Amino acid sequence: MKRVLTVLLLMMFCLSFVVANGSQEVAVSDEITIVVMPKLVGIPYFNASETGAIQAGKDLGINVIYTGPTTPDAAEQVRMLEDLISKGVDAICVAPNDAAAMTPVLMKAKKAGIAVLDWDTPADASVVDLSIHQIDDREYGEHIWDLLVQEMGDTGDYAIVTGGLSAANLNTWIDAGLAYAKKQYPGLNLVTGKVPTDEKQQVAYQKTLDLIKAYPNLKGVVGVSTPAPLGAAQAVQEKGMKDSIAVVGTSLPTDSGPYLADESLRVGTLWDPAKLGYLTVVMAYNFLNGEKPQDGQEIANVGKISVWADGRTVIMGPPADFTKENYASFSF
Amino acid sequence: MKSGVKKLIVSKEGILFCIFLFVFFLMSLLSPGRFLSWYNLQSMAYQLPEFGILALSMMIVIVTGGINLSLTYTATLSMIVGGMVMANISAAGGNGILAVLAGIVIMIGMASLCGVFNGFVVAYIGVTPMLATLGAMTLFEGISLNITKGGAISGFPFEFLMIGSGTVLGIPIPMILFILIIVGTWLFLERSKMGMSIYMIGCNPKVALYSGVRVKRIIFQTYLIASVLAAIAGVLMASRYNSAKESYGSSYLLQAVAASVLGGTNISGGEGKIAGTVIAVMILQVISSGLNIFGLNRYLTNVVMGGILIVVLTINFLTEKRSK
Amino acid sequence: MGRTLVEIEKISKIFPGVKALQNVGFNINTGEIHALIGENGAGKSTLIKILSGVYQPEAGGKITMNGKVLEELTPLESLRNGIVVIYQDFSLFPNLSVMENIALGHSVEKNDTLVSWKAMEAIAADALDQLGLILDFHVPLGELSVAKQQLVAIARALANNAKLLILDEPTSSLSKGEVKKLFEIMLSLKKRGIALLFISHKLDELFAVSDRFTVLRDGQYIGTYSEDELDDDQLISLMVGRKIEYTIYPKNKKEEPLLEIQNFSKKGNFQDINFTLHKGEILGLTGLVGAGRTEVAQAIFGLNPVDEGTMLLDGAPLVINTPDEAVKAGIAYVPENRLQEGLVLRKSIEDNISLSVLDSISANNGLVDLTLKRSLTEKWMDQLGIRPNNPQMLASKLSGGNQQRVVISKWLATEPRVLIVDEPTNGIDIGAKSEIHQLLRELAASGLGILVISSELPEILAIADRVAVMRHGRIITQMFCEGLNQEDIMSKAL
Amino acid sequence: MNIKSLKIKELPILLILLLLSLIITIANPTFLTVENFLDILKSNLVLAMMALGMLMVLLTGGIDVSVASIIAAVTVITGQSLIHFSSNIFVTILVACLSGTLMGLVNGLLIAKLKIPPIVATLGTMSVILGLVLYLTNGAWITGIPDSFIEFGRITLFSFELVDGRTIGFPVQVLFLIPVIFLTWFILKKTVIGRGIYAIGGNLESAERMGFKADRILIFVYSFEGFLIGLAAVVHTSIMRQVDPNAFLGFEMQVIAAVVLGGASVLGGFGSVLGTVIGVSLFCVINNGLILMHIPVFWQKIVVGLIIIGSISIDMIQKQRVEKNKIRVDVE
Repeated sequence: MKRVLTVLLLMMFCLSFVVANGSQEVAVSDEITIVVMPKLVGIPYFNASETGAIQAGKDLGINVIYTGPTTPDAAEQVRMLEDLISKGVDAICVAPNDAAAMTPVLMKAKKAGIAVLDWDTPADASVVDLSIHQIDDREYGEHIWDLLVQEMGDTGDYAIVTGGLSAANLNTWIDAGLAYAKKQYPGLNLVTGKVPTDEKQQVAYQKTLDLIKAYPNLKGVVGVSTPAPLGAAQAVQEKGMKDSIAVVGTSLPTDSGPYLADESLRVGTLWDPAKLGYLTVVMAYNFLNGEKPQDGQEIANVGKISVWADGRTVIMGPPADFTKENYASFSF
Repeated sequence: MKSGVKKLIVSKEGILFCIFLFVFFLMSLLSPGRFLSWYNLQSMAYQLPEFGILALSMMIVIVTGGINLSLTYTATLSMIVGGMVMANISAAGGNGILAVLAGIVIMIGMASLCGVFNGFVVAYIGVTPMLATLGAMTLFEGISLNITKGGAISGFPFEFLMIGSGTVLGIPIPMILFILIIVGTWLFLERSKMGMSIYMIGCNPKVALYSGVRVKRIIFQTYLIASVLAAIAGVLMASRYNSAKESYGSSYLLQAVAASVLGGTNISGGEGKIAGTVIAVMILQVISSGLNIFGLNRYLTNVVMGGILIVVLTINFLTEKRSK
Repeated sequence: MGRTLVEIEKISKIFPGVKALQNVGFNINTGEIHALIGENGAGKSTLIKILSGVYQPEAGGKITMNGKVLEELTPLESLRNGIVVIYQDFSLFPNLSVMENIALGHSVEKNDTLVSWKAMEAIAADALDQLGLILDFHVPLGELSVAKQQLVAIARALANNAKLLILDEPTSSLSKGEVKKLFEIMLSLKKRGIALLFISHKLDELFAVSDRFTVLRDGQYIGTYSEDELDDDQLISLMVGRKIEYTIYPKNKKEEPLLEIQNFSKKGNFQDINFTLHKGEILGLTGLVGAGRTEVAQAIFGLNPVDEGTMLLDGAPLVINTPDEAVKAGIAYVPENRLQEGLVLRKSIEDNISLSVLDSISANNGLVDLTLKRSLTEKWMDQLGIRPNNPQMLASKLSGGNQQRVVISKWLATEPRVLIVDEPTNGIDIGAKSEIHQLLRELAASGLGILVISSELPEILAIADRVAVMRHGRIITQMFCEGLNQEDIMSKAL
Repeated sequence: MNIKSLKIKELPILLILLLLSLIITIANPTFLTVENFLDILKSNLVLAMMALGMLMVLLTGGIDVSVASIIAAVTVITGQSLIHFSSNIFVTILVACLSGTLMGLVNGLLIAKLKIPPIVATLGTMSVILGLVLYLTNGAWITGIPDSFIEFGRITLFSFELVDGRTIGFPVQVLFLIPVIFLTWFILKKTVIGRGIYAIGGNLESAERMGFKADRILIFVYSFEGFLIGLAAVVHTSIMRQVDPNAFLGFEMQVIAAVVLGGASVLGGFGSVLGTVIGVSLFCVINNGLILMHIPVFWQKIVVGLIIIGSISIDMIQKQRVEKNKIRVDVE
């Protein structure tokens, strides 16, 4: 029996710090609670959106819970959503790791009377009340390829380094870009399929080194996912080939500063994730208050949004392009 | 009678169960009214089985003295292959129930192939389990990616979704399946002749061989059975997520090892009880859901789980030391 | 006789529930071979572990060496003081080279930071020289035969410049010739002034070399006697409190063939093995260690399939490639290494006994009938007198004799036709040995054919009806045991 | 004699390495250039250094799955120290090695003193350390590493000019790897504690009887591994020039796989520095060859999996054949 007591005491000790740590986050009741769930927590992109979402919560005087899995695993995301439904919240905004996987749990949420939104990456359109897009996926993909052509010219070999082979939104942009290039830039030659880099700069660096050697005529590299362009730029920089190989991609301006500065990364293009987080919370809040988004509506701290004809797909606006000249003026 | 109760309480499983009760109680206090709601209990009952079955699958392999790092990719590869067939039949306008049956049979068949592969490399070629399954993990992931090209397989018939979300008499079907599997694996491991051989092989394969036990065959079969269990977890996942993808459940892999060990399974083989693993799975579930509802930072939840693993094993060490 | 080297005073050791040693005290002199004897459980191992610093004695005990009190002895301190133990399991490293196995302890003992491979080579060469052994230094130890590994262990002790050399059953896996060689070495060490503490169950060996005997019984010190004070019988009665010797069982000529081995050959193992085991017969298989006895036994049992040759059981040809086929055919094998090959130490008596018969105690659905498992266990525990009478007891907690009974029970439960026992009484105390002998004889009387592999010739002569002698992988001769003596066999084996 | 037995042990894996290199060279002669060699070297320095630490752990019969978490923590500490404390390279090395060693020490204590099985203890510390790192950093990249440190990381040794006018040379970080290889070799081969590592991996009880203090050796091994991880963290930071706390997710499996490919046994006692170096090379060459050989992206993982299983199986079958044909009795 004594042993059991020891065990209990130890557990008590172990968990008491948890209580101490978490107590400041206890939800205030009777207040609107909006959950914003990224694909995963702990990466710069979703950190930035967290600050936006939390700021919006403060501005609107509502409770925003920003939480997500520690790995981009759809299973973990579903489990967490189920728990949050149990917790009883008013709206769930999710950036799904996998759209189809979310459908059952989002249906459950709806059944429980919770407003369901997706953001960053679309979920199953039939279950969401609103869909917040940073951008139109097709346009974005085409934009990236336009930038590529602007930097390397419209003929020659190029390669794609991507975050992961099964990341849905990255694949959407790449597919859109490839389809566009086929029509618009027939002179472009993709040397090999998109190369996965595990969402790591180190791997992107290594793979780009290999690509440069495997395809000596390489003139351009498209980096999709935030660490990928940096790794590619680093490889090109170190090989002293920044003049012959153009790297463009979707990176955050602050992290890519050093590479933009010497033009080993020619152009980065992305939206401000903080604004996206902010907009998501505002849209959820408005929706809960019965307000529908309007095309051309001006959202404080975000700007003008556009809304599709379906009345529920919200587009934040065009991405910002960063170059050597202007990157320092961005704060994300 | 009294000493029997006492024995039960101080057994490894007894201590674990006390920890479970304590954690459960604590979580109820942390989020009053929320954690202990009917909805949350039911929601946990939906979540628990897929992980629980994977943990049991991992456990029986660990008892043989092995480990299966390809566990989650076995589950996802089989759900992708089976899911494809199911979606195709369904898209062609085939009978839903028939499609589901065909899909499940193929999932189990595919997992069996994975099990045969692992079992052959481990038992007959004699490669250390950790390495064989490490290689298999990469291989299965590669095959999955090759099939899906990075996308998800979806479009399952409605009947299939019922497996993961339906209830019978108010009890979620996954839970019923889990209970059946607990009973099944318990009978298999702790009551059957093969299970008893597995324990002995886990302790000392040489003695088992010298006693006329067909060691290679039993190890081979264990990997096969463990893979079939993984496929069942795969069925649940595919059904609950309405789709199949190679990365589903990847976070369950090391958690399954942790649950087995937390449940008292000896990582070097030969010891471990089904009850222990099941309680450990319940503890991890309650902590995960409880802290999530409570609103603790997800990373601190990981810290707590890692801490509990170390603390419980330290307690085991101290009590064992004292009893010696 | 030399001066006093080690004084052991009032040494006690208490484990939870057991007084392993009580107030033991005696002296060991330089230049003597001092035999430490007693039955298993008498406290010999505990005493060795205290001398080597593995255990700490209870307060009040004292060990003095060369007039210096050794306090809070650790294994390292003990080594530094020149106390070297050669354990029964050799304590060697299969992954390290012969050279390192011999010489590494030197560096540890000196608390060196760096190892000098040159110095190690010299040390190893010197030690092997003293033993008159020629071995390749650089071969990993694991690739050597068991007999050679033992010699390496002895070489290591020599390399450690032992002042007190403790030999725990050093001869248990050596052949007569090798034992003779060991004794020569022991005597030469003695001449150099080294004290030797020699532990063995084999009384003839003890009398061959020992100067004095210290007897322990049930953890208590019985006395120390010089060699001329005692004879075998007196020593035994001191050890066990009663008089025991090997019973010589009457020899029978059996006619009905049970297992016939014809032209068994396997490259690098044995060549042209032919013999017949009859029903109700005990056939002894002897020879030097490394003559190929175990290899033949394992070939019959399917652990070491032959290149060519046939086997007949009851006149019908039998092909066996795996142990489970052997078990099905009614062949059972009690291996030499009980602890590593015979028993699952972490599991209970019940689990061990039922391991070989899981098929027959389980229903068609594959589930084990636990009542049957228990009753089967109890039946055999009862028949073989396994103590303590608790089926749940872990095998690791049993004495050597009882462990061996569990292994035999495991096989008897399969109702075998042929029983192969490899060194059946290795490391078992005298009382238990006789009981095992009796058991084997009773089994033979019930119609089993038993093949007994043993290096201990008195054992073969006591229980076997016939004996086959092996040398260098071949059977040299087969003899009827009636009227044989040890020299008759030895002359063939060498 | 000594050399002969050494050769036999590492020969099969060396042959596989050579064979694979030959195949890749035939497919793409670029493989066999100095430039490619230097690229492979630079991008795998961290793997190699961590593998040497892991080798020691495996030799004792242990395993460490927390290495990726530890290096993540150390890179974060290193990054912070560079920015806020001192950009001096020696101070940085000291800080990194100290923090790495400390974390290794914790593993060592759990394993040696509390007798927790290594895989379990390190599984625990893995989630604790990584959880704390990501909780505290929120996954944000650390940028703004001082220029002096970045410049240090760019130094090349024995530089020479290529035909196309670019200059390449040995990366300065090699100066870390070479001493580490030598040090590990020296410890394992020439010191008593090194032989003790082999001894406790071969037979723990005997090692203790011989006078080795297994506790201390285990603590040393895990601490030393932490120390090497500290150095690896400095190397990593100097190459990548910013710190991504998520950069090492899943890296532990690569480290273990590389060491084991080099012939180390996960059961302890067997393995060598030479073998590990060959194993790491094999691992790098496989990865390098994937793109150089133009293997389609979706086949790459399959190829890697098959090569790993294939080479370990060949090794195993070889060992079993030797065992089977071992002469047990000198038959006359």
